[in-house]
Amino acid sequence: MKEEAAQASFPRALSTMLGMLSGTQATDKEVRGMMKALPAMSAMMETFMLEPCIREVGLPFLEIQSSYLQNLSNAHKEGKKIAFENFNFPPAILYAMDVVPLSPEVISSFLSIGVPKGIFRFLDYTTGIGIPETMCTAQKGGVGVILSGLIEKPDMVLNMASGSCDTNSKMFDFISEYLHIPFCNIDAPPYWDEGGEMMRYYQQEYRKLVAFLEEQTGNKLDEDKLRQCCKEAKKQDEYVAEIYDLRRAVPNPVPAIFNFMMFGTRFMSSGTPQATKVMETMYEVVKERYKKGEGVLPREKARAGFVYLGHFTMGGEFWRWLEHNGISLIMEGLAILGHQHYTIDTSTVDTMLDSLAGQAHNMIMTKQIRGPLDYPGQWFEDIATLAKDLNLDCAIYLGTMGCKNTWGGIKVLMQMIEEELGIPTLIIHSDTWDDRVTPWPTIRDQIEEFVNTVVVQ
Amino acid sequence: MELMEKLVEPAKTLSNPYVEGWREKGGKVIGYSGTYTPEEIIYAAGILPYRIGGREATKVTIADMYFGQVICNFVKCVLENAADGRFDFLDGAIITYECDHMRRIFDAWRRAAKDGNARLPAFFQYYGLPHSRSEHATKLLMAETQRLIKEMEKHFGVEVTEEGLRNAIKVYNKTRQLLRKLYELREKDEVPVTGTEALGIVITSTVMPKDEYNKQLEKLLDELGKRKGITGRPRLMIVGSVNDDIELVKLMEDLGAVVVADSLCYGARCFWNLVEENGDPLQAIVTRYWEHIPCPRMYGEYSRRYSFVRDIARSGKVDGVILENIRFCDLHGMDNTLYGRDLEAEGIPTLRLERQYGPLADSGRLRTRVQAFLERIGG
Amino acid sequence: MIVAGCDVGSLTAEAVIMSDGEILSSEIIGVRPKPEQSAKDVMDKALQKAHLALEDIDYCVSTGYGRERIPFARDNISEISCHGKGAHWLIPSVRTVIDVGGQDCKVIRVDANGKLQNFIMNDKCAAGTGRFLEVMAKTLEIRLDEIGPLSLLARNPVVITNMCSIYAQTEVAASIAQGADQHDLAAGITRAMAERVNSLVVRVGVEEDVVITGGVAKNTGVVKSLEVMLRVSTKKFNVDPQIVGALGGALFAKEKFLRK
Amino acid sequence: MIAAGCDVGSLTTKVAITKDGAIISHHIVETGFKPDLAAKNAMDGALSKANLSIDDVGYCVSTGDGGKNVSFAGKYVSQLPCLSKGSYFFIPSVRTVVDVGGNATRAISVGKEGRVLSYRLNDKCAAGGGRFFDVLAEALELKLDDLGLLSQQSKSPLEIASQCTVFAESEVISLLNDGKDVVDIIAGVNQSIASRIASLVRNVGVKEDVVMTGGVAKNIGVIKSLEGWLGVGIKTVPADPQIVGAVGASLLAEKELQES
Repeated sequence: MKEEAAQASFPRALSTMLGMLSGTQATDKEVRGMMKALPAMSAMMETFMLEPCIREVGLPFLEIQSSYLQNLSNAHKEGKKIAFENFNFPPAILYAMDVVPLSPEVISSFLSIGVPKGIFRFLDYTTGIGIPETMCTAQKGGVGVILSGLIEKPDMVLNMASGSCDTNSKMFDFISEYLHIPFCNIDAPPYWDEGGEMMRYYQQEYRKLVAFLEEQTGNKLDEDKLRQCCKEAKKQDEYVAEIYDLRRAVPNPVPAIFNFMMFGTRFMSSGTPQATKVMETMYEVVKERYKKGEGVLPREKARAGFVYLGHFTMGGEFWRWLEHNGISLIMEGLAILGHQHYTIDTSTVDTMLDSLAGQAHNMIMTKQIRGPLDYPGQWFEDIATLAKDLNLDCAIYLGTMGCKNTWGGIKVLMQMIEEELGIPTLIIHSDTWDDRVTPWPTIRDQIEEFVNTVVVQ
Repeated sequence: MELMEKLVEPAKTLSNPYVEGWREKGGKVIGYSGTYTPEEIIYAAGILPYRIGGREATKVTIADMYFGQVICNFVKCVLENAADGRFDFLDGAIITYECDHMRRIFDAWRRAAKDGNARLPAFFQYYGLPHSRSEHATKLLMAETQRLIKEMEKHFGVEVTEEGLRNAIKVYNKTRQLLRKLYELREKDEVPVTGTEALGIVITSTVMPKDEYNKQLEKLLDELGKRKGITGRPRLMIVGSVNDDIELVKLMEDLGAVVVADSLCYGARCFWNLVEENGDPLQAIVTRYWEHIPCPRMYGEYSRRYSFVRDIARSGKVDGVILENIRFCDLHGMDNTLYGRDLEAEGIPTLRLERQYGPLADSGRLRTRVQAFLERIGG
Repeated sequence: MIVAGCDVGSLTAEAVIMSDGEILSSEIIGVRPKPEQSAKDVMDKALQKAHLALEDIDYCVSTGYGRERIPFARDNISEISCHGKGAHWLIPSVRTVIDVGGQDCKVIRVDANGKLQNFIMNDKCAAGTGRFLEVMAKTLEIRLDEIGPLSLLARNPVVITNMCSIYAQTEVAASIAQGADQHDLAAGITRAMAERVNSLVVRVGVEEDVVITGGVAKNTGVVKSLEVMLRVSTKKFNVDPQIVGALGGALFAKEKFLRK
Repeated sequence: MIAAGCDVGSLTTKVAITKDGAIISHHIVETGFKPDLAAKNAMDGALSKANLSIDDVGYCVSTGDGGKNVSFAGKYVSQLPCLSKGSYFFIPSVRTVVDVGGNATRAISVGKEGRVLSYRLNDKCAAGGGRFFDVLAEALELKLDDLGLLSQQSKSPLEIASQCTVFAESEVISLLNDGKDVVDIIAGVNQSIASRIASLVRNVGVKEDVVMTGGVAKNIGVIKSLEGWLGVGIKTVPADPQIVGAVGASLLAEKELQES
């Protein structure tokens, strides 16, 4: 099967491409040439390499992805353990303890963008082993890839945010039973607070994680390594904050795809120097664009807030289309929801663990969709803060049909946004990883209709 | 048996003569959402705990305003019942964070009330739960429960005393023991009670005053002792999503089966475990609810859930297990996949039944699947 | 001993009459408004063909979604068991039966004795049922049985993403509007159909030999792309694949008759 | 100043021609699978009714699912502004428009001069769209237009629980088999559709006057039960409810002419 081959060769093709590009400041011409030479990579290159301003960040970003996949394929040879873990968890602690992260959502997303027909086959594969089709595609795709043997099987399961989403957590619960591998549940408490009881609860849970990892790997937590990871994580947070500030500008100088690259980097490699490099380059590029007054083309006609997800199929069409149709992607939920309600304090092991726990406790989803919509620090409050601060002029929901938690609250949330913030809203029934639910062209038309009818008047 | 009717009829409607009688005497009623809400604390406050359900709803017009298409129809029906005024007799409601569907009722119901589409009980609380067991989880839950009690005391001007809690525990443990007896009868080779009746009796236990209920159930159990039992039918067990619709079980039994066991939250899971009667009563109550046969919303607990299912299946000498889940219920859907694998491995046939909750939609399709399953496990 | 099976589905009704392990006659008709009527009409035709009268039938088993309403049937058995039984009698090496009916799609696993082992049936929506093809044929303004042959001549099949039959129809209409080639459309449809069926098949697993029963078995296009997806080649019957359910009914009738 | 509006829907294509804010003619044709052709036919029909030639038309705005490639249209505008403008033209007191098209149902909140304030689209699933009625009419072998009046005969409407259009059809068929009264079935379907539409209208806010457009607005049964669900009266335009979008488009075309 064609797609099958494409998917299997994906990691190899990726590293080949990077091998050819790295170091050099590739020109448009070279990239185009490469897109012909390496058809398996053309979607990735079109998304992350073609636009010169994106390319600068795209290269280090793709290197992260490449080493993410490399680590996975080498892990067992090098006697390292692979941990099946959530996307909405910064893996710094895993790097500090020499554990290789494997997040199904990361795999799903890159295949969706990079491979024709994305993860459809793998979605069907999981249905085949009895996983309900109503489960979340974000995990089903990656799980399908793992169970069908394209990626090394994990040695343990870390469910780092039970409480943010049943569907997500249940997949982790399931995998540990299905593969008979050890399971560690790190529970996000039912409410969110800043440095209060709930935060303490999560910090206690986080200690469980460290103990579990030590037990599973036989490695002791190395203070210096941990400190290194924390320092990097801190720098990364600072760049994210800097970039956040620049989003206030009109036009917003942050290219749409940077949102994806920002959380992609965090989900894959938070705490590594590579990640810092991406964030730094990203900041430099955005600063330059800001100075030159560059934004979406031809002009910024809408400042859109995607309150949850973007759309990850069709070789990154989503971001390119917004970029060239005057719709500025001010926020993509995953990228900037939940600003830093924590600080990274590197003085002692305890302060470091508490800091990382704080970071995880404030990750997207983990933070704002764990409790009732209008409770402190929850979904509505976060959107409201951003909407005012970055003056959004519309709010759009894209999600997955598996996302019961957001589908349970989104209609009410949008009602609140319209009434209390006076911003028009649009809810689209689609699936970020599965075009068979609603094809991208339909989604695109709905966004266009919405923006032209009620946003620009 | 008119005693039987008395304990099954209330399961077919939302309100019932007992609730109405209670209210006529000026009694207050607090609705609660599921098996993680500690009923004893409500009972100890002199208030009638009432489990809110989805039966009677025949459409989901209002619910669709607030919930997306992928939300469990049971939850939608609960909200629709609120919108149609079928919960207007509630003085309060506690929405317990059991799953992502149920917890959002707390947002949707309040919103519906704001929009004038439903009446919100004057006392309306959210009861947050963690997802895995640990010392600090129990602490958190203790604090959350104490908060709930304070709110209740404040709002209703009542007092929840240690004595009250001890008494509540006695009454509730009594109910649990009686229901255990009922389930023991179902294990006999000659089953004196149908699954349809049994489900009715369990549902009724969640919607009527326990003291009265205990008296009646005790009498009924005596009568059942003399009743001629059913034999020669395939014995089924039902496992899975919430179900307060006795028609579903009737459909199975009309096809020639007899349902003799279950692991359901309107079933064994809601009464199986007793509360420790010694020691601090509140601590004992909280621990019981927290440690009871877990709903799939608890993570890392599959082995506990599975061994319960397997043991019940064995003691019930069942010929097959029906693994049902309401569409979009991932928690049960995923467990059912594992149950299917593990039960079949032990030679117990299973049927996956993903279904739409509500007035039995395309029951023809349901019947075909159940009949085929009976043919598979039968001759 | 003469036994009969009568299968009343949502689109067609079939009857099979057997004696001493031989098919005496079989008939297929389109359904009448009421199942009783469909059953009577199809049975009369089958009896006529076999020069028999209803009284000559020692035992009749009904199946299909109208099975509970057939007056002259002594017993009814689900179409799931019947398709398994019938297919296994025709081809004893059969282990997996894929039955695509009007509004149902069932995948049936049987053991070496043709006994039902496991099965799955579409429960949520009508994607992957005969209805899907019907809707599509109508959209293309061609006959149902033309889709298969047409699809085999396709160069680059149209991709149909939408799962819902109704939306898929709009999708197809759109590509027709864009002037897509009829063969490519037909191929796209048969592939989409196969994908939907496949998503059920994988849930119970495939064990060879595999057969397809029901009207769709006649659709070469669907069969071919399904074979590709499942990586197996399906066995073909020497009788009309639509009578397999009724045949199973007749076989059960025989067993039941002998048992009493 | 003569302008035209062309609304290419998934089922029908409508053209309306207006002169200085007054309708002078309109024409409706089946869309079929060649939208551009349907558009041309509809236009020709409307032109001949008004004894005009295409050159007399100063500007044409197209809208609707298939409206994006209409050769003679100056520009494409989404249905929302067209529907609200059109409704406002017929009923200036309109504040809410409910449009039930083939696949999509829209509830629009209308502001000053027929501007779109906000709107809601139906949940992702064809059930609830106008297509539901085609399927039903087909299953009952009735004309689409009869469904409304017939349903008014019903004393006790039945519950239609299926959430899939195609399954709903099989549910209807089995209800028929159970000898249920046709009018009760139709009334049941009208109610279940109306209740789905009601959720959508409530979402956008029920502000009077509420105007219903699109083919389903001819179904008095749906209108009556929708009025029941919403507790307000529902107005329909004093013209074929299907042409509202086209009229709106034509008025927007006149606006273009004024501005140019």
